[in-house]
Amino acid sequence: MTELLTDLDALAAKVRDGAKIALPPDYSGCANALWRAVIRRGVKDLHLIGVPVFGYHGDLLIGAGCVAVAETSAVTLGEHGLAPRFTAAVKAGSITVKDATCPAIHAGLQAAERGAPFSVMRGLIGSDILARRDDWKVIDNPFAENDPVVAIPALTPDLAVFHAAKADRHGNVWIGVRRELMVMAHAARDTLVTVEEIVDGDLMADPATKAGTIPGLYVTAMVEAKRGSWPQGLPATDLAVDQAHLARYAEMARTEEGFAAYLAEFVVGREAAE
Amino acid sequence: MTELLTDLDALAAKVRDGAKIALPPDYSGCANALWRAVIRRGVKDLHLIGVPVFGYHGDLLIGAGCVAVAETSAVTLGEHGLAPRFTAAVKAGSITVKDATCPAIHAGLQAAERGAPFSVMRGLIGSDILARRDDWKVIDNPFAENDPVVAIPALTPDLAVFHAAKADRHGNVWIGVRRELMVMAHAARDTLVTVEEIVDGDLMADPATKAGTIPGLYVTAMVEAKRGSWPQGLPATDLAVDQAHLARYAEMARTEEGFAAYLAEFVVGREAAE
Amino acid sequence: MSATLSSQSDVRLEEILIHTIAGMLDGLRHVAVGASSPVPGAAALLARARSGERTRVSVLGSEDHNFFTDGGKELFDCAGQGRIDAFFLSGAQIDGNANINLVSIGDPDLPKARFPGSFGSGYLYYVVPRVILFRLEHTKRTLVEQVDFISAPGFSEPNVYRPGGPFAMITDRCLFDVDKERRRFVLKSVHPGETVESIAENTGFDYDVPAEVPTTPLPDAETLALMRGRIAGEIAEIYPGFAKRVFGLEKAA
Amino acid sequence: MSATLSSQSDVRLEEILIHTIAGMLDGLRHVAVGASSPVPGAAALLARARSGERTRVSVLGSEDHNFFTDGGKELFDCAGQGRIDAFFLSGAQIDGNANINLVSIGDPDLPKARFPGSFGSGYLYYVVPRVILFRLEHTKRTLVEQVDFISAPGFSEPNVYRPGGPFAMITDRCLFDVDKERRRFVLKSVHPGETVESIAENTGFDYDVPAEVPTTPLPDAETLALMRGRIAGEIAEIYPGFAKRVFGLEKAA
Repeated sequence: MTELLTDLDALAAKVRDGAKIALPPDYSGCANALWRAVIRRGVKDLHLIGVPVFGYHGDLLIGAGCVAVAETSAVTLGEHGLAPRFTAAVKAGSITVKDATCPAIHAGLQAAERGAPFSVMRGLIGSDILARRDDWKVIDNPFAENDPVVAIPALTPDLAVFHAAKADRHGNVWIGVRRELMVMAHAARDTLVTVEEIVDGDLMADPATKAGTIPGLYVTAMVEAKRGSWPQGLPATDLAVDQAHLARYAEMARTEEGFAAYLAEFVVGREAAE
Repeated sequence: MTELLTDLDALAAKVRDGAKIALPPDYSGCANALWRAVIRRGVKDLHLIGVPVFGYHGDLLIGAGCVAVAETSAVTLGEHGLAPRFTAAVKAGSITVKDATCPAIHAGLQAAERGAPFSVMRGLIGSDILARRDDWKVIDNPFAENDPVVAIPALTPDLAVFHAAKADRHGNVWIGVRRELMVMAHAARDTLVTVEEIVDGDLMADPATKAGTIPGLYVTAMVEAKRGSWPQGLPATDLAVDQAHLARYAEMARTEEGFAAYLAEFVVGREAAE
Repeated sequence: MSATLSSQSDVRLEEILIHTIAGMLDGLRHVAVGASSPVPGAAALLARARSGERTRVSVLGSEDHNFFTDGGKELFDCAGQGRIDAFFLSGAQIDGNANINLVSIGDPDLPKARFPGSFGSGYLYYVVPRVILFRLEHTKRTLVEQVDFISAPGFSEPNVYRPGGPFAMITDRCLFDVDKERRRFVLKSVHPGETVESIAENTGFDYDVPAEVPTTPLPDAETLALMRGRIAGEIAEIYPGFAKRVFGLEKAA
Repeated sequence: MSATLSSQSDVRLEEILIHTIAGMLDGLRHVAVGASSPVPGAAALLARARSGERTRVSVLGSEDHNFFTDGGKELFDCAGQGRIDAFFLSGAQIDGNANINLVSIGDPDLPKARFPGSFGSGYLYYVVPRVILFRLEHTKRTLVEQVDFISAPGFSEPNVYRPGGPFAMITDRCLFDVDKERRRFVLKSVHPGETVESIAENTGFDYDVPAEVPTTPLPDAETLALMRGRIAGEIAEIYPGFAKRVFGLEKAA
């Protein structure tokens, strides 16, 4: 049974110190209002997993000191350039980066989704990505001679966390084509969702809607959060990316002082509004 | 570019002798009109893959002498009982059965979908399913001590073949929640589709429809075939299973003579209508 | 099996089976039911009703009671994730080691009898914690010393990943517990009309018999009312023939 | 790079690059373009236009030019299936063995510079038949003897599954071919204004130089018209800034 909450902070309270958390990429559904609440709580030592990359939300969490490990194929603000707090943290050695390549993240999540101990994948051999991942192994393809292949262990997040356009009171969440959110929810132990709107009725009743819906079976808890992905947009809605704000973030977050001012204004300062 | 055909026989001509073909289960989208055309062509030596099981359509193909190999987790007519032509062929030794268990078929198709040489899965160890599959291997989980796991090689059909409710002229095919059809299309070299209706416009333009759509990228050729799944139904449409016909099939197909009469009446005899 | 049990009130055998199975499902989060399983399906729906809807029930092949949106693989993925607490398996043959055979009798290459196939048993039997075996024809032909084909073994070597396995076996004659340590069935109760002796006469494998073997309890009046009312209606959506035969005729009588 | 090439008509360097890349894509079934790749994106759209729409183009991160419906994994699955014929990769550093570095300079644990990360390169470089490397800052700082971090190697041992790999490398100064046998870059042509010597002065790795090295051809009038008309419009949907800078200003001039 999905827990329907009425308070963003109650959902944020479910993000515990040290949790391993699957994060969608910027163009999917980022639960930014929730992350602001999490930062206000002062959560520590998160292990972020970019599915397969992350951007603004992860950079914000890193800058706010919430993150111990970033496991991802990339961290970027896209056209706004390098993720400044990630870059600074890596150079300072204050976070551990587990560099990956996109399909390796997907392979690990899919192994968890399938209940398999690992997935194998092509590529990677001879790269420093592989050389630096002692949690990955090269094994022999048993169906061929002298054919090494990389085994990626099941990647089971404690939490999948994202924002979506709509959900119903049964906990069913509509995500459209953003199926990485579904793989995340299947793979994770628990899934926390913020949504633009909790609608009446049953999203599973209409075959068109059902096709893009994560069943409530996988959704632990949920809260309505209007414009919850801001400053990111939300696919299949009219919520566009607030490019001006991201540009401002990229500028302010270049320095620790600027980032502190950003937090004060846009994270701590937004508490009353959220 | 998806080839849009106007003639069922032109699509049937793409089913070559010896092809390895992924078939959906009865409750998904069975391309029965196409299979009737294939039987009329006299195709031989097909290797059927049940995804993960098959029913009426496969039994019909087996009875008509089109099949050399049945690789599947089960063959059944559901509430109409055992599949009579499958049962007879197995007892006569006239087809080879590669028994599987449902998630092993999915695992093999997913490996093909991912371009991975194999998938690993739990279960199976100690079963006669595994004992009789020398194309599967038991390997060691490299992430644990003394932990055997079954490796299922990528299962790459020559063809995925199914019936769907609608498609557009770009070759995009709407399948709703019947995602096994999407995995089949991704995994197969070519995909042949019959549809109730080819609609105007672009199924990818509406986010709700897009979420349940296989992109034309994976669809080799397509033809409109009204009631193309008869006597099976079609999910998310008002086409219901013709239970009376299936009961009649189950009865007639109990004997070779009865099956021959069935073919004459409902396969050869329907040519003009299809 | 469709007649009422002569020596008892008006309770049907199916109702006893449904009640008994439901008792093994109470409190679970998620019960999945395979195709062609009306008795387990009704039991799962009964457990759901009694849970105040906290127990989820997924019925394969049903459009109404199927909450999956990721295609045919999702049931198995879901089980692999540990999100399915109970499932039901049957077998053309079941043996004393809880091995099940859904494939064939005789040489599998040229069998005397061929059944549909193993379906998901070669996986689900390993990963679902409570697999309830059911075989509604309890004879020496079906409950055998050794199955001709192992679709899925009852027990596994210690190094085989096996969080799941047999939890109990219910037949039209009795209920067996499973002693996982000793890898044996244990006679738990006999259905009304059966005796310890009648079970022995009709079972092809060895099993343990405790000193006291009670009769399988009947559902109480409240449970019967729930079963014959709401559950009958729900199961009718999936198995109309079964609902009519077991509940509909009963209600008309 | 935004100025027109002084000694040539009014053709811009970007237009030469787009034309050159498109020439390597003609006739392909499916070209995918990653994020932040306006020049390759325009080249792919040009190849598509010239193919009569037979060449499919998938642009990641674009809602309009993205035909995937299976989430973030589908691009990689599609490539693994052999359905993507060409892709583009860049690198903060690229070396003479065609290794690319998208991660860091110096010790990766305490780097002097850190870049976003390897994205899909650790897979796509192995499986896509025509990977076209592009680096629009051709200096000894970027084209180095040995990269500090191998996001993906240019070449692999014979036992490594590798249907894909580098097909060519284009920079703001020249075009390199790839000699797969000898595992070396070969100077194919120099862009207008560059010479064999200017390339040597600005390249940090060894490569082969044929006796004759032509100048990279300019697009003809028809191609230029197509690029500045239809393609400019299409690319503007994805990269409005780029379209304005390269094509918009040009048209206004």
